[in-house]
Amino acid sequence: MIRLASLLLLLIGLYGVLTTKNVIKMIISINIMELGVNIFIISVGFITNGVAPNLTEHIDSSLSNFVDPLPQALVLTSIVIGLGITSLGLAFARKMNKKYGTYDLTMIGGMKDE
Amino acid sequence: MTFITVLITLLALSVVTYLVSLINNKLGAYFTIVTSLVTLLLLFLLKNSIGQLASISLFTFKLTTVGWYFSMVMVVVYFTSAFLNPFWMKKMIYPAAYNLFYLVSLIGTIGMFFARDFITLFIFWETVVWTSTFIIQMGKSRKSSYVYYVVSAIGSMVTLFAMMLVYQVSGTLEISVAFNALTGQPVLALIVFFTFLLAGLSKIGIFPFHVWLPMAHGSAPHTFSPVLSGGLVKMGAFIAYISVSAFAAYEAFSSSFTIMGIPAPIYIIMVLGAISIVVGTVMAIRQDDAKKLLAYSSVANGGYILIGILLFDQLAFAGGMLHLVSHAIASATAFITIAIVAHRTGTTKMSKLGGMIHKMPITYTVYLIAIISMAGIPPMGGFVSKWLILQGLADHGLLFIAAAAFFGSIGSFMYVFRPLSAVFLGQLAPKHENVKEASIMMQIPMYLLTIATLLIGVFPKIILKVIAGIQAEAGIQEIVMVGNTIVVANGVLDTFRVFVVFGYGFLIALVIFILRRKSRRVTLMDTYTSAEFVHTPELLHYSSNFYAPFERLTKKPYPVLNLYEKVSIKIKEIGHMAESLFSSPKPAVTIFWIIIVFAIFFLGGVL
Amino acid sequence: MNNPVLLIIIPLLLAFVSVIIKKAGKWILLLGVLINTVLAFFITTGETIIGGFLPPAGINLVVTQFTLVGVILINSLMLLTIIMSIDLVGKYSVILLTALAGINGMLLTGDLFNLFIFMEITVIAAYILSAQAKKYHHTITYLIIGSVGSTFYLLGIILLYHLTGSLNMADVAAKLPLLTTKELLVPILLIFIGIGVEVKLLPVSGWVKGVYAHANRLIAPLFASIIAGTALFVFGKLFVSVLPLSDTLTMLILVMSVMTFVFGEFAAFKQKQVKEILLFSSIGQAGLITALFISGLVYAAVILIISNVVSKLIMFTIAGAFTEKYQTDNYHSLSGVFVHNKITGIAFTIAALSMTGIPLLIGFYAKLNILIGFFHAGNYVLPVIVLLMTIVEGAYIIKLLLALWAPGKEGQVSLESFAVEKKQLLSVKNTAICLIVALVLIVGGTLIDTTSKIVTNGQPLLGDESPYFIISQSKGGE
Amino acid sequence: MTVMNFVYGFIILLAAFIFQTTITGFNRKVTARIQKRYGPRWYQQFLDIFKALRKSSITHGWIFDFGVIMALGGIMATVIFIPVAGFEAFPNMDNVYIISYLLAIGMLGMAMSAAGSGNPWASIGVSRALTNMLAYDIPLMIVIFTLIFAFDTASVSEIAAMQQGMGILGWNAIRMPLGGIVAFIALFGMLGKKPFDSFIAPAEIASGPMVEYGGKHLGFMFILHELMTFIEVSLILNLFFGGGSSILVYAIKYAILYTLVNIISQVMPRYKIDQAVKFFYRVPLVFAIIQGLVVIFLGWGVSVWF
Repeated sequence: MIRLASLLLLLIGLYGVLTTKNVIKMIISINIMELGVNIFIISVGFITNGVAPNLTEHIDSSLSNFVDPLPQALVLTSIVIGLGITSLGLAFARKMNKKYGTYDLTMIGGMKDE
Repeated sequence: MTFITVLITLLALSVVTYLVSLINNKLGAYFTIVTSLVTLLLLFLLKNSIGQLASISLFTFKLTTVGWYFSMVMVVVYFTSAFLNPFWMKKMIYPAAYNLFYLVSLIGTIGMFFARDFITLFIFWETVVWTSTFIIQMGKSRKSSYVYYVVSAIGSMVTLFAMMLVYQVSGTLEISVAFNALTGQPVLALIVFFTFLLAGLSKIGIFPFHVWLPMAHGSAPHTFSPVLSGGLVKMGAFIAYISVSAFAAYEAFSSSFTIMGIPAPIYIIMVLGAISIVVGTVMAIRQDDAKKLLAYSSVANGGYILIGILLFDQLAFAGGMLHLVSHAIASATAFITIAIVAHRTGTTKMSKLGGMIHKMPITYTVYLIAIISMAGIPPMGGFVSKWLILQGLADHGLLFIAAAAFFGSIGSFMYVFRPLSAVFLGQLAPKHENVKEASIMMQIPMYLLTIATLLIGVFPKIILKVIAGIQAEAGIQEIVMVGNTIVVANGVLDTFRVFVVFGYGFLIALVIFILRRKSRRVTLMDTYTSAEFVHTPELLHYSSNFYAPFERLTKKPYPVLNLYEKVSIKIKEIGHMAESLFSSPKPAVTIFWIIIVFAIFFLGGVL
Repeated sequence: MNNPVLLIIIPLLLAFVSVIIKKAGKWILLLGVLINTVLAFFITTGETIIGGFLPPAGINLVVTQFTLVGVILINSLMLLTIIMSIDLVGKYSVILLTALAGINGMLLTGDLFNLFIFMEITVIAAYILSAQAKKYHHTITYLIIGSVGSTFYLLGIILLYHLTGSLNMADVAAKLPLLTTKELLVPILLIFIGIGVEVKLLPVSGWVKGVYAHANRLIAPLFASIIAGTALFVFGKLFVSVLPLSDTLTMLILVMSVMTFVFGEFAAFKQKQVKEILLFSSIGQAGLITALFISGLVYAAVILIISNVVSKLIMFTIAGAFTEKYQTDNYHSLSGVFVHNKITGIAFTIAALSMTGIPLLIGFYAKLNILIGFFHAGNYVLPVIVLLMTIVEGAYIIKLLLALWAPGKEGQVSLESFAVEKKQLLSVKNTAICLIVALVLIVGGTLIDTTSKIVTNGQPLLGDESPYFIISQSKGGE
Repeated sequence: MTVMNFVYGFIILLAAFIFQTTITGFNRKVTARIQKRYGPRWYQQFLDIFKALRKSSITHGWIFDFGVIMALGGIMATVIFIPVAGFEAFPNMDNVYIISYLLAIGMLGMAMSAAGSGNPWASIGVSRALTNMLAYDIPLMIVIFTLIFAFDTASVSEIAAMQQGMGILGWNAIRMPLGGIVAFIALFGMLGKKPFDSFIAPAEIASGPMVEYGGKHLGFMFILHELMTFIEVSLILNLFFGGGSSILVYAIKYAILYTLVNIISQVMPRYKIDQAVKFFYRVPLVFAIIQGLVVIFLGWGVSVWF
């Protein structure tokens, strides 16, 4: 079920990128897409009524079924990377706006862009 | 005296020439003369070490008589036209590079003729291509060297495909051995035959590929045109020779249906040769620029050589090989004389010249002897080779190819006479009043080449003996020579006797002429103009559109160059379509393509 | 001393140092690149574990002969680019060092997710570098397409992890053949598109023209030879030794790369600007290289990458110099520019001729191996396409060279006076470097045996057994 | 190649000159008769030539003289090679190609001196003469090629010998009718007789190449014209009309052939030069090719029919 939700989010993100002309909206839709993928990563490691995978001295590791810790580690990095790209994109969008006065990519195509 | 030492000395000398010409161009040009002379002597010494194998790093060589024959022709042409280099140093933008490329292309040709395996052959072939491309660019037009490179690239790429195909099938790269693996598959043999021959056809300038020849020869630097049309065209003949001897086309296609005893694929190539004779002749008659005219005559004579070599029998093959030599010398001489006229007057346009004989009589006589041989008129070498080719064609009964050959030889009277009368004879324009005769340096190559033409014409035995050696090496019946007469199935030719009788006739006419009263010298302008008072020599000189009636008959023939331009425009359209489709400023387009690719591949994978 | 992880750590360390000492950024960058190149020559093939966990859980750096060639090549090219355009570095030293770390990481890593991270590092550095030309809308386009691509790639790895339970390349490669092709289709497809964006396969690389066409003398070679070269090496490693491709998928990818090759060359044929010709030609060559990898001809692909990467380095540097000195790179308005700077012209010409495959240059050796490889694999259609495209490539390269070397209108003998006004294209140092690199192309092309010994030193690359051309073969019966 | 050959050569030369000039003389009377007048004495042609040779003339430079001498020298050499009724000055040197191409030396010499004279009429005449040669020579050469293929020999005397002995049926003109027709028409072109004489058109281009000649140059041109006529008519005679078994028969056949050509040409108009080329490249060329294909592929006409 979560996987369907994440797939849907991915498609919404893609749709967003395809249809908007405004750069800010594009970056937002990429965020949605990345969100979808992150949720999917989490869902890969999920086991119904599993236990959080932190070893403490009084829990016997062989008995309880731990949720798979690896995707959770991966998702952390992926979120950080998503953050990095979004901030970079917004910075460039602001500079573009300052230079060309618009957020609309198609408008810039025709201007003095030799 | 191994072949490798010859190559290395030539390479060393060309580097020295480059360094010298960096310091002083003229001196460098003289060095090119010395280097080509040294090569000529060294090659001549290789005469008795035929059959010797040699190899160095990537390249392997084998000294064959046919290789020796071709490279001797090439070096003679290079040596004689090198004499013009010093006078063109000032006219070129990169003289030092010109000297270097001049000699490197010579190395390229020699290496190619002695190559033993495909890779050596291809490497030396391409060296000649790119060096001559950079030389032609120093001439009048960049477009012509661009077209030259593209047509040669088409030829050499297709031949590379054939070579690699044969390498894959036979497992060895050696030319003489590799083709034997094709005897089994007739279809493969057909593909390899046509693809392998393509580079040769594009170099000789056979019909569909002759497009570059008038452009490149017409606009190359005047001192390189003799080499281009006298020498480099012969490389294509070598490829034709390989395709007939090493490839043994006659055995490979013995099963396919034959026309008049000639296997169909070979006949098709010969028809192409015949078409290029007719096209070359018709176009040559129409030209106004002397160099373009001579270039088209090289197309026509290239057709003769190809037909001769492809017939690969006793007569026509010997005719083809001899025509190779006589055309090389005749067209080199013609180009040299036109270059000298251009050097003195600055133009090769026939309508702007006239009456050069009064100022340059020596150049005139040399040009006269050259065109007598080029047109195939008896006492000269051109006649002997055309005679052999025609006899060979008569033996096989190839009517249509013979008709084209006749058209070519009669048509050659017309187009060789046009420069003679438009450039040298007729009225001398006042602006050419102070034109001087060619300097001594320029006269040396003219004398050498004229003597060579005469020798080949009157005593063809010298050359035919070597050709007989080639025929023996290639395993076909040799040409038979009794004393100085060529004995052939349906006729006999003794050019020395023809020469003597011509001398005898000339003597009788001279005696009659001298006995009669002395005639009064009159200026050129004092002519019968049927009551028309003309005082400006230029107007009284008949040189522009010389064969107007014939040109009206062959109105604008379809320029084959359009074909190449249509293809290049088509490529540009596809390129533009690809660029606008895929790379556009909006990211949405690319993402759209990502989804499309994903969808197609997904469906492809699932089905 | 020969631990490959140093190649990644040292540039990162120096990046932080150069953040602190702002003004000495240039020299730190130079130092970092120098150390990296020296180290690259010392690392040996093998595996190094990082972070203590044994694979498949932990990540490791795998150095095969294939990666060794990649690392040495890319690091030395990075050194050359930096030396040649040290004056343009300015405040980019931090980003260039991180990019260097990212590139070495991509080449060396043996873990799929680790590859994703290093790819992200490199790509982000590339976004920032591409903004140098102040054409922000192109940078944003690149950013959006790049991030969509990397998201696809991430999804692909996760699916692989979901199916095989591991992210280590060697482990995944072992487990994948057991699964049915139906299951594998989606993850492999996602990874292919993710990598395809970076490798510049045509439908998915709309960003290339905008970014490459405005890059200056430092950034252009960086993109065209270093980042492109790395992407190709990564593509080779993934699609030859890790991901098994079903027949239909191979056919489809082959079609796509050949389409890229053909359209890239045709588009290059149409262009009038030097840089656009070169960028479309590099797209075309990328298509050919992917086609070679897909049909398993790794040796031919590596030689072609070397030839391409080296000649693009020279040509893009000089093309960058064109815009720098003459403010335009339309070759009609640059006619006769090499009249004034002959040596630069010679270097440019050698690089260009090597790309068209003129003999005795490494480009010709690459073409020879391509033909032998395809014929050996029984594929007769692709050699025809390759040769036809060589003709097209030769055509536009010669048209470019003729315009640059011989000024003057048609029908006029070209004279120095027709050439564009006299300007020094490259500093003496740069011209010398360009010439030396060009001579490497010649030496690499003539001494074929030494080249093949250096590249393969015996073992076949990534298990590619197909024959390649060595001198002894050409001796024939002797 | 003994001295005797040269003496025989000189004899043939003289005989040819005298014989042909007398026939031209007779034909001037025949032409006159056609034009309803009596015409000059039969030896008028000799008188004209010797009068011209006695007169002094002008010269336009060394090439003007050298060209004329080379022309006559070339034509004389060709005449020496012509086999007359089996008698040859130089044995087996009578190859068809040698004769037809040696003829070109004469043409080239004349063209050179004409162009050298500096008069545009002369150059126009030469350009028309060469175009005319291109016109008539292609069909003729194709038919001669067929002959060579059929009889496996290119020597004129052998071909002539093969046609004798069966009377009129042996003639090639009968065995290969189309070839005979083409040869006869081509003879008009070769001789420059009426329909194809645009290159020496007196009114139009002041008799073309001959415009600047006077005195001994004109005399040379007359001798040249006579000898060329002899070569061309005897070539066609030997190849297609059986050539004489004895000199007398040869002379009679020669005279009949030449007079026939002369009579027909008197009533002809004059073709423009490109019309001449078009004419020759339509019917005669098709005839020649058909004849060639018939002989090569079907082999008819090689052996006598009945």
